[in-house]
Amino acid sequence: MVPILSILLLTLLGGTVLTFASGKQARWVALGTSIVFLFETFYLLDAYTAWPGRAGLYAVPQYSFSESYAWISLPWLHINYTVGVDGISLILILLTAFLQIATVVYCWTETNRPAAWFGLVLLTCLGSIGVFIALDILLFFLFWEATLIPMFFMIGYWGGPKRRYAALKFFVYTHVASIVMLVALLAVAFYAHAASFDFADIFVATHSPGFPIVTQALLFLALFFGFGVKFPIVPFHTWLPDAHVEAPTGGSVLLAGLLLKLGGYGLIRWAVEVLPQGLAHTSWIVYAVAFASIVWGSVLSLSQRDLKRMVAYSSINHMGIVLLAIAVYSSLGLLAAVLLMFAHGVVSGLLFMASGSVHHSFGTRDIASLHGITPKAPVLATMIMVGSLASLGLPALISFPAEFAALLATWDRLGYWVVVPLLILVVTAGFYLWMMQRVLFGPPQNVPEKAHDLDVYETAGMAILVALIILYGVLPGFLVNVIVNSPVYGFP
Amino acid sequence: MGAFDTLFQWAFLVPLFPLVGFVIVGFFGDRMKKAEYGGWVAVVLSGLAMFVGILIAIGEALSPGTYTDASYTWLNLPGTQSVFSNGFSLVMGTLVDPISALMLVVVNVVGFLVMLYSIAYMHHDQGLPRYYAELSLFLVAMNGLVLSDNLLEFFLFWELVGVCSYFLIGFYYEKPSAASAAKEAFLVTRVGDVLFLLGIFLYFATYATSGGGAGWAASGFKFTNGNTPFLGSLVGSASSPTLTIAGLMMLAGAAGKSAQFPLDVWLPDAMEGPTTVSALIHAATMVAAGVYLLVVVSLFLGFTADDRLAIVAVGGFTTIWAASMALVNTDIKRVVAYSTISQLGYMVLAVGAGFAMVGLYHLFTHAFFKALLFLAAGSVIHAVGTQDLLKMGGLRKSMRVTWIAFFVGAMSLSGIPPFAGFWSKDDVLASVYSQVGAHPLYWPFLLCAFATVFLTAYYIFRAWFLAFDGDGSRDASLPHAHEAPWAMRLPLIVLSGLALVAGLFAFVPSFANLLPGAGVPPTYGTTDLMLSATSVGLGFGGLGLAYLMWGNGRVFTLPADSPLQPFRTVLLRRYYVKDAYDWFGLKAVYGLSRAADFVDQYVIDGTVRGIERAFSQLSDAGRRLQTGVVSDYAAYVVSGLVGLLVFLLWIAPWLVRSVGGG
Amino acid sequence: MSLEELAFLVLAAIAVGTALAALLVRELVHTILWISVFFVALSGIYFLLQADFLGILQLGVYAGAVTILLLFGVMVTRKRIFSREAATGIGPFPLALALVSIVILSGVAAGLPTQPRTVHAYSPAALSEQLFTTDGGWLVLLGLTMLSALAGAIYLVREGRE
Amino acid sequence: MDAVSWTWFLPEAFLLGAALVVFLLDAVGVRKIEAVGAVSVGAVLLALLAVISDLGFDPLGFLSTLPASVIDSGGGSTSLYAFSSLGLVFQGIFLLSALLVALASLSRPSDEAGASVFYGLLLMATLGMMLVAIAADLIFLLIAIEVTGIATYLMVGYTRKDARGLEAAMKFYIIGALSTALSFFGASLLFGAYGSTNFLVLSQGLGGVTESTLALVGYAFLIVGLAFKVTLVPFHAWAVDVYDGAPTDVSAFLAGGTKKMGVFAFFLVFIGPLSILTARAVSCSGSVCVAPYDFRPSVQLTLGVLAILTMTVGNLLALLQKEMKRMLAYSSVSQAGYMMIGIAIGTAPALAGATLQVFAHVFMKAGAFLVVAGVSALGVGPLIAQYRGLGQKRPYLGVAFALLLLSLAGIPLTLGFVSKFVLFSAAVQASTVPGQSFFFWLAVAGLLNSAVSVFYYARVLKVMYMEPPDPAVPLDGPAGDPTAGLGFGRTAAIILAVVAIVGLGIYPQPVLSAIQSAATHFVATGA
Amino acid sequence: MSGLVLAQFLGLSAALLGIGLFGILTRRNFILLLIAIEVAINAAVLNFVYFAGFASGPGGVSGQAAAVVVVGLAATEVAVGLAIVLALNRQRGSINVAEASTLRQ
Repeated sequence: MVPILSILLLTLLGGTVLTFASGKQARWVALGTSIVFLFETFYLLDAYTAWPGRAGLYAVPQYSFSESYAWISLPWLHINYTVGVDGISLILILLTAFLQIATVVYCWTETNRPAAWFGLVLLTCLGSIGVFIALDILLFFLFWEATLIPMFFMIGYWGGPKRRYAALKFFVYTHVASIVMLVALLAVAFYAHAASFDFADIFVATHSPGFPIVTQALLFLALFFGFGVKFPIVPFHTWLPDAHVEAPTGGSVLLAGLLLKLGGYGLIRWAVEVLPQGLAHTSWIVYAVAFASIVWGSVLSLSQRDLKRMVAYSSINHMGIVLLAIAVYSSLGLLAAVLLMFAHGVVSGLLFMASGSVHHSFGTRDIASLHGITPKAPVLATMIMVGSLASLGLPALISFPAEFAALLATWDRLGYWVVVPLLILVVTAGFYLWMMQRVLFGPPQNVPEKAHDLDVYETAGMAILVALIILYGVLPGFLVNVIVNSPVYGFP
Repeated sequence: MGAFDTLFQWAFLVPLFPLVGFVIVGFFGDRMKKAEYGGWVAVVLSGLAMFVGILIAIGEALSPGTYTDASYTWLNLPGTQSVFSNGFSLVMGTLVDPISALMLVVVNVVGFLVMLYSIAYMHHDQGLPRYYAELSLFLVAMNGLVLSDNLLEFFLFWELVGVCSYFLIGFYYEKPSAASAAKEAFLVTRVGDVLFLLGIFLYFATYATSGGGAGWAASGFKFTNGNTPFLGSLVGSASSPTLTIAGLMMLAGAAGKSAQFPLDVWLPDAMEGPTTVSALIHAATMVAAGVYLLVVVSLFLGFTADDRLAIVAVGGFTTIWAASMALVNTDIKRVVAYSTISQLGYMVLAVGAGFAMVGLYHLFTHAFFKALLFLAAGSVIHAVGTQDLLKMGGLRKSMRVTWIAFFVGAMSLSGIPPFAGFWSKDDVLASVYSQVGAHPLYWPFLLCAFATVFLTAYYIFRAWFLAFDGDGSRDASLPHAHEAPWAMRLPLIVLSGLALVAGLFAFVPSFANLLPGAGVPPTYGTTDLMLSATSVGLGFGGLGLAYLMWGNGRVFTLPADSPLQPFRTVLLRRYYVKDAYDWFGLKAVYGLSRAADFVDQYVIDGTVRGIERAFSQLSDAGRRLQTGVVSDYAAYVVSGLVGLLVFLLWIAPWLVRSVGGG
Repeated sequence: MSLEELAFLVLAAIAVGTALAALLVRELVHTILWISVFFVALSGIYFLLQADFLGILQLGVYAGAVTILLLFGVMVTRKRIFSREAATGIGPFPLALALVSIVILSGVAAGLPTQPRTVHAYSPAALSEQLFTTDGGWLVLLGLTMLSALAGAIYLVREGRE
Repeated sequence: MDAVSWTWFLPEAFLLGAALVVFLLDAVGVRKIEAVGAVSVGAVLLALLAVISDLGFDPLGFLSTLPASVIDSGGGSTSLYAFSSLGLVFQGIFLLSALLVALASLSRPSDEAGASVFYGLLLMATLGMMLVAIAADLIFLLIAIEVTGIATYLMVGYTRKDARGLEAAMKFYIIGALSTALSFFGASLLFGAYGSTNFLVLSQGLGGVTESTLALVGYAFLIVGLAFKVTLVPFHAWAVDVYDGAPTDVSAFLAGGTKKMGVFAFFLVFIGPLSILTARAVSCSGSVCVAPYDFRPSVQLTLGVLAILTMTVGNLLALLQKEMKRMLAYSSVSQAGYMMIGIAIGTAPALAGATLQVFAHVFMKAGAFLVVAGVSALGVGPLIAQYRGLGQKRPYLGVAFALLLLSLAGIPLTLGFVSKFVLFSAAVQASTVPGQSFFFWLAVAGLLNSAVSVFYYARVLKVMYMEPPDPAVPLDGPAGDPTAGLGFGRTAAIILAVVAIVGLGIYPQPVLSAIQSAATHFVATGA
Repeated sequence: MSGLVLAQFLGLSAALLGIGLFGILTRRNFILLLIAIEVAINAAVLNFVYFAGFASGPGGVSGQAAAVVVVGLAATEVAVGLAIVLALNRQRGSINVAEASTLRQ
């Protein structure tokens, strides 16, 4: 058995180290690493066989390609290097692979310390991959934190005028949440008397009848907070707009595309799957938060003047739908959540790239002062249009199947409450359309002389994402089939 | 198995041809030597699509039946605990049945003609490749919608036609009004769309749980139940509040797409797009999709009595609502647009009354005469360069073909026999009349429908007189108008012919198969003849009034101090509904958003920053305790000692006792 | 009240008084004077407790050596030996702290058995045996402290070469 | 293990011998730093080797097969010293801190005055710490602390001419003497309560007045006295000024070394096998058994509150600190709070966690101070803002400092993270016992504090990497030599610290299992 | 011999400790601080001595031994303290501890 997951990690790790060391040629190393990684991911998808099924809802899940080596072993503390994947992880790994390559291509012309920049891009992806495959609390937390540091530097060094404040805010805010998450995970392991920190052992322990419901509920809430800040959930979301506005384009792409997904993935794997009873007894809180995020994110997007800020708030809205889909706790909802995470990763990546290019080309991202950029930059305008339409859930583009499934799952569990996210879809459409009306259309005004359309690298980077948006929008079945082959598919 | 199944399995070609056109024109149109070449590619491909469409229609006419070819599993969704216990697959495919065949004819014939017309109409426009790409994409989507095999596929293409409409309304995107109208159209229909989606959920939930629809649920939103005849077995199999609401949601979706009250505001503004687009999308096809949805739902799923009442109310009210606004408008396209809304109201009315086929019948005839009217109007606009009726006049002499074409369209619209509109509109009125016993509220809406016949004839002939009559001296600046080139004239002539005879198709034996039960709704008894006579009379009355007021004779005009003038203002302001919407969107929602933004920045993030500041201030205060004087440090030590003594001797034991352990 | 108790009370009063006086007078030399009296009073108490060796040690080390050391310190740091210390206020907070600690400790003391007890006497021989055998480690460590103190203190007060 | 043989005292003998040699060399006029430094480093290394061999040195299973029974009370119940495996671990830790400082100090100007005194006092201070690690008697413990104390007071002031150093020495001395007085007062009360100062006797509660209140007050005084060394709030105020004012190498030793001595003193008094808190017997008369008044919950609660207070105040005050050394000092205060968590909980895992935290802190904090010393030797000022562009101009130094700070902040893959992880895991684990839920909140407080602490560590990273270099500051070394100006000794010490931080951060198992078995033994064995 | 009450001794040592603390908190002259510390240490020594005297067990004598050691330690500390006093005096010309407060905040 080839330890393919470790090879995956080592590929990225080696690539990262080489990139850091390779000076001006870093982009080639980064691109090569990304391509190799993408093909490894394809191999993984190809080799991933159907999940055999679970004996019952609470039977211990099995994972593919799993590896386990002892790491720390004390009489009372057993920590292993345990990795493994299921369909959910695989989808998110695929997302990472695509976003990584798109970001590297998009940032091709980065000249400000390119080695450090591309190294940090790869490092972020490495951390994300680690999160998606880790099946041990410590390992999971380690990778979880490992995404923070590169992002901190990316925002803080390459970011906008208020980058240092934004970087610190991002770092401290999300770190506090991580800490809460860690405490809760530790508490889960110890209060349930798990045999080790391995996922399987924890799963067995938390599903044993002796584990008190109240403890489960409280721990679930703590985990919910810990993962939720990453989502981000209202009202713990204010780090996100600041971080996005100040982050460099590549940083925004990875932040929205990958880092937010860590929250969703963590919630599914380490909170819902581990503590289903906890969710069941606190679901009304989760629902309330999800609805609040959906409404708040969308309504606030409407009045944002900064393009990136608007997309950031719309991310809050979309991740709110993800949360809702997770909260309904059904296979359908789960499928919807994972699909939507993939979709949002690609779409928000595209939109952030487009915003970055607008800023780069037109010197501002202020919606109110941009007018009619289409004649000057038709390709860029097309990208913005595709991204916006995908984001507002147009069929045949990637978000639609996901949102459809999410809403169906919500209807299934909550009945007419589904009207709230449904009507918010109109608001979402509203702010994207309004933005397009103001930025893309109308007579050109205040267009600087040097304004230009996308260069070939920007186009290529975005084209990858556009292709994904259309491909998986028309053929969502591929993603769905992978997700469905997942242990978590055994949700009710 | 029907006789033409081999033919029907090629139905996917109908959307495929325009798709090829879209790809060619969309990606390579800009690089062709002349912009028209791309256009011609699209025209030819749409012609091929029309050819296949007509073949299919003929096939269905000769051998009516349902043919499905659903083979692509689009989504394989897992089941859930409560309702969808077994999970389900959404299998995409094509469904050919008489009504879809009919729609194929409508869409592709009008589509082809409009494309052809556009070659001349748009030839000076720089964005010609874009125009043809978008138009081709629209045809893909519309044909896909027509051929949809299940409700979700239907919804998918439904949204796609919406977005094509968005692009085409905003075709002249540098015009702020066009950009705004496009957004408005998308948004308003979006409201209907999300409700439509909710309706899908509701149907799905209902039929997935109740016994009658288990098969339907398992097959995932399918219209057909296996290969059973297209009047599905599900009709009326269940009745519940959920179903009523589901029906209402369908109505909401249809109202959005078909611009029914109160979601009608976007259609007049959609006239910002090229006139050809108005003809194809905002008259003949896309706006009719809402009606088509109602037809399909009423055939396959059935509406409850309450739903039908609501549909009748919406349709009936919309007829007169839109017609009244057309009375005073002076923009030629907008007049026709209001008439579209009004006519769509008739179709909805018929579906609500329980005669879906009658609605479809009117849709069929309306598509031709309304496309004709728009293209004729386009011809006029093309010639005179303005849309303002008050600036036109006397075009009769210079534009004979257009003049006649518009007249044919107007007659048809007014329901004057033997023009196409007469037959279908008469069917609508008769079918509604036949149902007035069902509920007392049918009466007022029937009266609306009748009154509208009068108004329709009045406003359309007012437009006709204003444009073509007179001596052309109303605006001296009008250039000398010329008749349009052949590429524009040919569609006008063809459509005129269709507007003349399309109504009779329902009576041709084979063709009637495409509209089963539509041609002869009730028996033509005395009552029906009375109804027809009334309707025709009203139509002539309106024509006459228009002639008296706007014709060459100009017998009388409305005085400026007439007590009716305030009504005129109200009508011109469109009953202030659009103002209300604008207020709602710009002031209420946007204001809410601004308020929320304030809360977000100063309350939520303010709290975060407040915590940060509190930490800073605490930190600062704490640092000031670090005085540098060692005596102070000693004082801290001794204070700590005292505190520790107190804590250890009294507080800690008390805590331990009261909490019960460390 | 027994004689011992009376003697104790008197000596205690002297000790408290002299300690206070030493800290409160403004003439540093007077301070040294008072503190030596304080040491002597304590030595008296040790005798009273039949800890003769300690009494002697107290006299020798404290009343003798330490006092001389302190006097030396005063002389070196003052241009004129009889110069008055600047008046320092007695803040209410330090006073309160001191009083509270005294009160708490006295409260603890009040909880102790209050009946008079006999005092065990240990011969100097027993004490030295203890010091040099069982508790010999203490003296070794004391020696180590003195070694560092010696080396470091000498270096510190030595004028540098630079 | 059998009775203690003299070989157990070899480490102490090496140190004392070296100290005498250094003082002697000073007396005969050999004051070159190379000479005395070499002697000192050699002695520390020898002592370290001896300690490791006592721990059961085994080249194949390095540190992982620590014998569990290295304890002997050394000649009966009244012995003053006892060897425990945890004590040996701590001896190793103390020697490591001394080694780092001794190595780094080799790089100072070779004609610096007082080098021999510095090294002699360093050795003496280390000797005192070594003795603390084997104390089995309260007075012995306190005097051993005093050995270190007096040596360190003088080390802080050894520059003589430096007003800041002298001021620091003065403050250190006054507060130190005050706490000496308080701890001896506490010891005297405990003696009064139990009639002895030997841990074994104390633990059995023999003789004396046997007044529980008296003993509790004695504990309070003792806590204050020891808290001074560990820099618990509110007994910490001296530490910041002293770390700031002392020569930076000395600060490294104080923060990285002597503070740990206080931690182990807490272990001995409150957790160890001989602690009164653990071993008070139930007194039975006939069939009626009366549990004596149990100090344990109260003392644990008190220590826990002190821990939270210390972490929080330390972090809070570090937040806005503008000077690098003072920031590190405050961070050192807060780290002491984490260690106190382990002490308050007192289970074997918690003890292991605290010990690991101590172990990590030696490298992190001493390493950080040594980097600061190196940076100021390059001519950079004391303010954090003056570290602008360090990461770009001095990549190696920058990365080393960044890693040390990240470790202090508890970012994964560093030893600082592992230690906190183990510690907080232990706290959570301990809290699963019914009635001990308080410990959970200790873990929460600790983790939240470590999250807050990230703010000020990240701020330094921000300055180092995200702000352009200050052209006025001569950060550039001679071309091609990124270590220029640091010197061999300091470079070696920093490398040692960083390698330990990262290497053990990735694979902590050897050290961790050794510490765990030592801690388990320490808690479980009754003498 | 009889008639001594334990509590009174503890009261005395408490008073001495309090006076010592009071002195440390309020005096600014380094030498006075040294004296105050001596007073406080003497309270501890006094404790050792009388607890040794009142002890019932055989360990009592070690209390006196502890007292001896503490006295020695106190003397050592005074010596170190004086060294610092002298160095400080030479450096600043003043031994007022409140004036040496450059290290702060």
